[in-house]
Amino acid sequence: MKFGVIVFPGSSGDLDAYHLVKDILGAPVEYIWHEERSVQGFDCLLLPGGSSYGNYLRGGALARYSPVVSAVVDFAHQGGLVLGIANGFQVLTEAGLLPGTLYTNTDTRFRCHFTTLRVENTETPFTRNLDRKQLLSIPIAHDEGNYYVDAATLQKLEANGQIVFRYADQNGQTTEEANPNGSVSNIAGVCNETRNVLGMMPHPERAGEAVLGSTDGLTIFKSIIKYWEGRQ
Amino acid sequence: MRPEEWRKLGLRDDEYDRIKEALGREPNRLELGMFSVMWSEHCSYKNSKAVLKTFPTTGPRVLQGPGENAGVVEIGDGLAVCFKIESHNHPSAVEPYQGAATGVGGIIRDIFTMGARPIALLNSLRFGPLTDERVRYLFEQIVAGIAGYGNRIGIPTVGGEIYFDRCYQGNPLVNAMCVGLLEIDKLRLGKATGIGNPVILAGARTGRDGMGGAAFASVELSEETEAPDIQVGDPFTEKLLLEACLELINNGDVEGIQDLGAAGLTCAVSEMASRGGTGMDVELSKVPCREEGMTPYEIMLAESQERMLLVVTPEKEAKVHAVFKRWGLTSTTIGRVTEGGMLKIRMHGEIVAEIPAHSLAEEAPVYYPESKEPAYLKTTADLPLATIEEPEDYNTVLLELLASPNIASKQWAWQQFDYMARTSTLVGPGSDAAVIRIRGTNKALALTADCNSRYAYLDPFAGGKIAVAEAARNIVCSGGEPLAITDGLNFGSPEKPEIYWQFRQAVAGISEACRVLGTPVTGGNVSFYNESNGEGIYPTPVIGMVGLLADATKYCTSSFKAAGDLIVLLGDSADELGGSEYLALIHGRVQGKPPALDLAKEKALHHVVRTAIQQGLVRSAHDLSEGGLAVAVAECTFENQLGAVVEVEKGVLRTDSLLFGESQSRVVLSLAPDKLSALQALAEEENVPLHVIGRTGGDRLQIFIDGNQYVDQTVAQLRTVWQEGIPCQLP
Amino acid sequence: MWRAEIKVLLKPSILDPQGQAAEKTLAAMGYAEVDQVRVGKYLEVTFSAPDRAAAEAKVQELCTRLLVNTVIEDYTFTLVEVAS
Amino acid sequence: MWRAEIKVLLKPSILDPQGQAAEKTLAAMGYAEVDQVRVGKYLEVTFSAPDRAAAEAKVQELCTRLLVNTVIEDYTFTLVEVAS
Ligand SMILES: Nc1ncnc2c1ncn2[C@@H]1O[C@H](COP(=O)(O)OP(=O)(O)O)[C@@H](O)[C@H]1O
Ligand SMILES: [Mg+2]
Repeated sequence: MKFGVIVFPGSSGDLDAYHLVKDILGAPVEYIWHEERSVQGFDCLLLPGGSSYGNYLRGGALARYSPVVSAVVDFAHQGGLVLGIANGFQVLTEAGLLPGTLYTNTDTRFRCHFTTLRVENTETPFTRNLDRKQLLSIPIAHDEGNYYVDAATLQKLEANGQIVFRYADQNGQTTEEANPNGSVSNIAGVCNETRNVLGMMPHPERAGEAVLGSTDGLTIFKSIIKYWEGRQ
Repeated sequence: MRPEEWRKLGLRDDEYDRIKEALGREPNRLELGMFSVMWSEHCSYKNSKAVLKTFPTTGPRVLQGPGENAGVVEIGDGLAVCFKIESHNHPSAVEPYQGAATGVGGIIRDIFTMGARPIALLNSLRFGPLTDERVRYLFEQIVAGIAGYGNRIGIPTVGGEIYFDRCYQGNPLVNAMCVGLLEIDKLRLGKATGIGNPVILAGARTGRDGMGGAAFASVELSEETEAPDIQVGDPFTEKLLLEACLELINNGDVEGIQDLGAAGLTCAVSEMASRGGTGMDVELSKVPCREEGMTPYEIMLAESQERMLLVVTPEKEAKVHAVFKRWGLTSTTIGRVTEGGMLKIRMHGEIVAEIPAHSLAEEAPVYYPESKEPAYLKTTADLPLATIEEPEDYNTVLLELLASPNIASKQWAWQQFDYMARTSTLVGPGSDAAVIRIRGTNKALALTADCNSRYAYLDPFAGGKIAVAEAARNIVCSGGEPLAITDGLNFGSPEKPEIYWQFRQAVAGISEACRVLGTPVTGGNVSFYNESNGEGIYPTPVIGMVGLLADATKYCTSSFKAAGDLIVLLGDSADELGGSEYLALIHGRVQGKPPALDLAKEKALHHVVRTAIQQGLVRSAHDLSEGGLAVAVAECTFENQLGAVVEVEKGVLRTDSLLFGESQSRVVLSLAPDKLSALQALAEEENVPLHVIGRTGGDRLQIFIDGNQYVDQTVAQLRTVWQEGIPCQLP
Repeated sequence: MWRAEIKVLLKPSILDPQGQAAEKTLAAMGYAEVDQVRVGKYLEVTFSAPDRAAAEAKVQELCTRLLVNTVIEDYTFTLVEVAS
Repeated sequence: MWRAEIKVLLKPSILDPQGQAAEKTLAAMGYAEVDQVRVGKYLEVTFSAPDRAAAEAKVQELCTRLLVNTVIEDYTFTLVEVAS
């Protein structure tokens, strides 16, 4: 299967996502320039972390109107796999591919550190290699990662199993202290109803090598590949 | 012209005469303005040049020493590391967020100008006490500004240092350091060569911001100081500029390139032409401006950020513009390289300034300011130890030291920095030096920035020397081989003989340490006039050092790793409390002589520590600095919450010297007991004193001296106090 | 030409981290009389439109499509006619 | 109780990177009629003060001391009396 890493102006996480897929997973991957109008030939699109358009106005707002995003939206509607990481998650909510929105962390500051994620749903292409309630160690690096949805939508997300990751403590409890940014219901990652689009604030591409402190992020990418192979 | 005109611009009467001589006539207003910024202290180093010449600047690895935008040092595999530190003190005092942000932006440009990809940022910060409201504001905003720029451009901020002292109350220090990597054959210099070659200005539009910034940096701050229009950082544009320039350089499309920093276009055109032995003919109406009606004076002197000047061949001109366009950037051909060394600046064809490039860039006067040993040294030097009462309760003293913002964890700040970007950070903030792997090789870089300015105040020579040694010790404790330094020299007004004396002494101390430790100076920055309302800061010569790990897997961190390990102290302790954090915090005295430093011993220590790490003998290494032995051991227990029992003998020492003294050339190691004999053999060979002082384990830190317990605290308690030291002072 | 002056605030039901931070700092500075601070965005957009009604419609379009995050933000605006 | 509605913008001579980026995006979205976008802050502060004059002075104090970065920003405000 072939991965595509979208390159938005200003973003920097493209490099890290590309490195992980190519050098660690050894899977085919190419960069896709933001002005492209087609994403043909790709099987999974990665919207990377970083600061597209300097995160000006608000994270993801300006990138959402890059030409390539229309193609990403079509691709997603046709069932293509899309993973948005951090800023990429913001682009996906801005583009309406995922519910809710991300805004200023409750402490207003940028935070860079490891977090513990609890896997809430293993019935997605991104998490089928994982166990329900499994704990993952994956870092965050953001100042606008506070996930918000209204109560009605939250209920719908719960009912549909769209909540994929929650921030938790070492014991798997979704405590307030474990929530780094104030996200509603400790949500760290959500998928769409059809589960082919996942957005998450933590950076799995930064947790792909033991020397970087964790390989837990790799399992998400491995799930994608396994899912894909199963589908062929 | 009337004397007020040049004096207003900060030029001396004899400088004005020199200008007339260089031109063979009276300058016009624009020409005078150009001279005033280029001959300002900030750009010309006129007060420091002669002294800086005494630095050792060569070595087998040095590809580019001082004089270019940044230094370059070879690291094998066809690669080189490019790095530099720069101050942004005055802008940060006035507008802390933007001042710090543009400081980061400026130093990043210095690195990619050389054709290097920036891979890491560090910073060195100084503030007044956090009990002051304005200081808290400065601290929060400066940290946020550094984060705001570095994080957005996607370069990890991996290390630095932060100190608090009353002397920085009105004049905080913000020094930013950037480190980049390049393939040696891609090295580009800021030279204008090739007669007729187009000169291209790329990046942000030119606004009226930062007018006279160079001059502003060259005066003392006071209530009345009129700040130039503040520059706002635009990390998004800089990221595009960085990618576009590196693409061009890597494809060999650029002849010469230089960023626009202090003194804006004036500096870039004159330096590039001067270095290339050429001239330039520049048409200012072509410069894209942000505001209408900007005058030639404003266009030539504005310090708008995120701009680059490039010299390319005519064949490449169209391609270069196309690349900038693809990155969404404006670029314009504004002139040509000419023969004969003359800068001709035109507006709509008409010449508005005509100056020999060399005279602007290189012929600023060189001064040898008067220097005189400050009187205060007579009173500070003497520290009769008998007058210092030894504490009764060492537990309390240790807790107080750990809570002191100078020693307490800086996590509140560095957690705001994206130190993991580029997924190459093997050791981020929180240990001794940061370690960054170099993709595609087995190597890694160790990076640090250090200075103890209290030492520099009490003895500038020793302070400079110790700063280099401490930086090297941090590199070594991380497993690196010290390669070279960049220096950020922050001082008060050079017009005061006492301050100039401090400056000369510090440079001499740095030079001596660099010679012995084999770490040449490849560049740096001088920031004078760090005074507010007549009060100078402590001399603060910050050392940014780069080290190399030939094997990236053989790095080391400061924290204890396993229970039952032996704890070893390398180096000897003496009754040295002068300039210590203990003396200042507990006894309220900034006094005495800084601890003695024997560079030969220091070097031997480095050898032992580095070899021990390489041979896999030790599991942790941490140098002793502020707070001495007790603080260093406590710091080792925090990360893995692994306690220790330490047993030492006092000998002839005072108890407080033993626990909190800051004697140099000491390192705490932890190692599996079966590795001790190998370590002992190594230490013996190099004549480095080795003391087994305890064992790791448990959840407490206990320190016994001659069998009596002096410290007994849970690691959790010590750690909490250390972690809360800074946040608890913020609302 | 028109200039839209757009005030954007988080919806009342949504926690305002920046407002709270400002409140806390003001309290620490001794301003006991300050009850609440809310922090939002202020935007000025200058643009051409044939008449006021068209201008209003345009501002609404710009806000909902790009300038405002309508999931969590409310906005109000005023329109000023300006010389081009 | 008073509510101060405070509009904050970068001074005209100061670069507004956010405004510029928003402008470019709007242009790319096809809004050729948009000439300029400026991005600033909007604040609402509720506080008590004995009278309007005192309230005005207070707002000015809060703005210059904390809420507005007067080195690079300009502000204007209106005061509304509200029930406590
Ligand atoms: N401003 C800063 N930015 C990033 N890291 C910092 C900063 N200040 C301190 N640190 C990190 O905190 C750790 C301890 O700093 P410091 O006490 O200065 O160490 P040392 O005494 O070993 O030089 C180091 O890893 C350092 O890089
Ligand atoms: Mg250290």
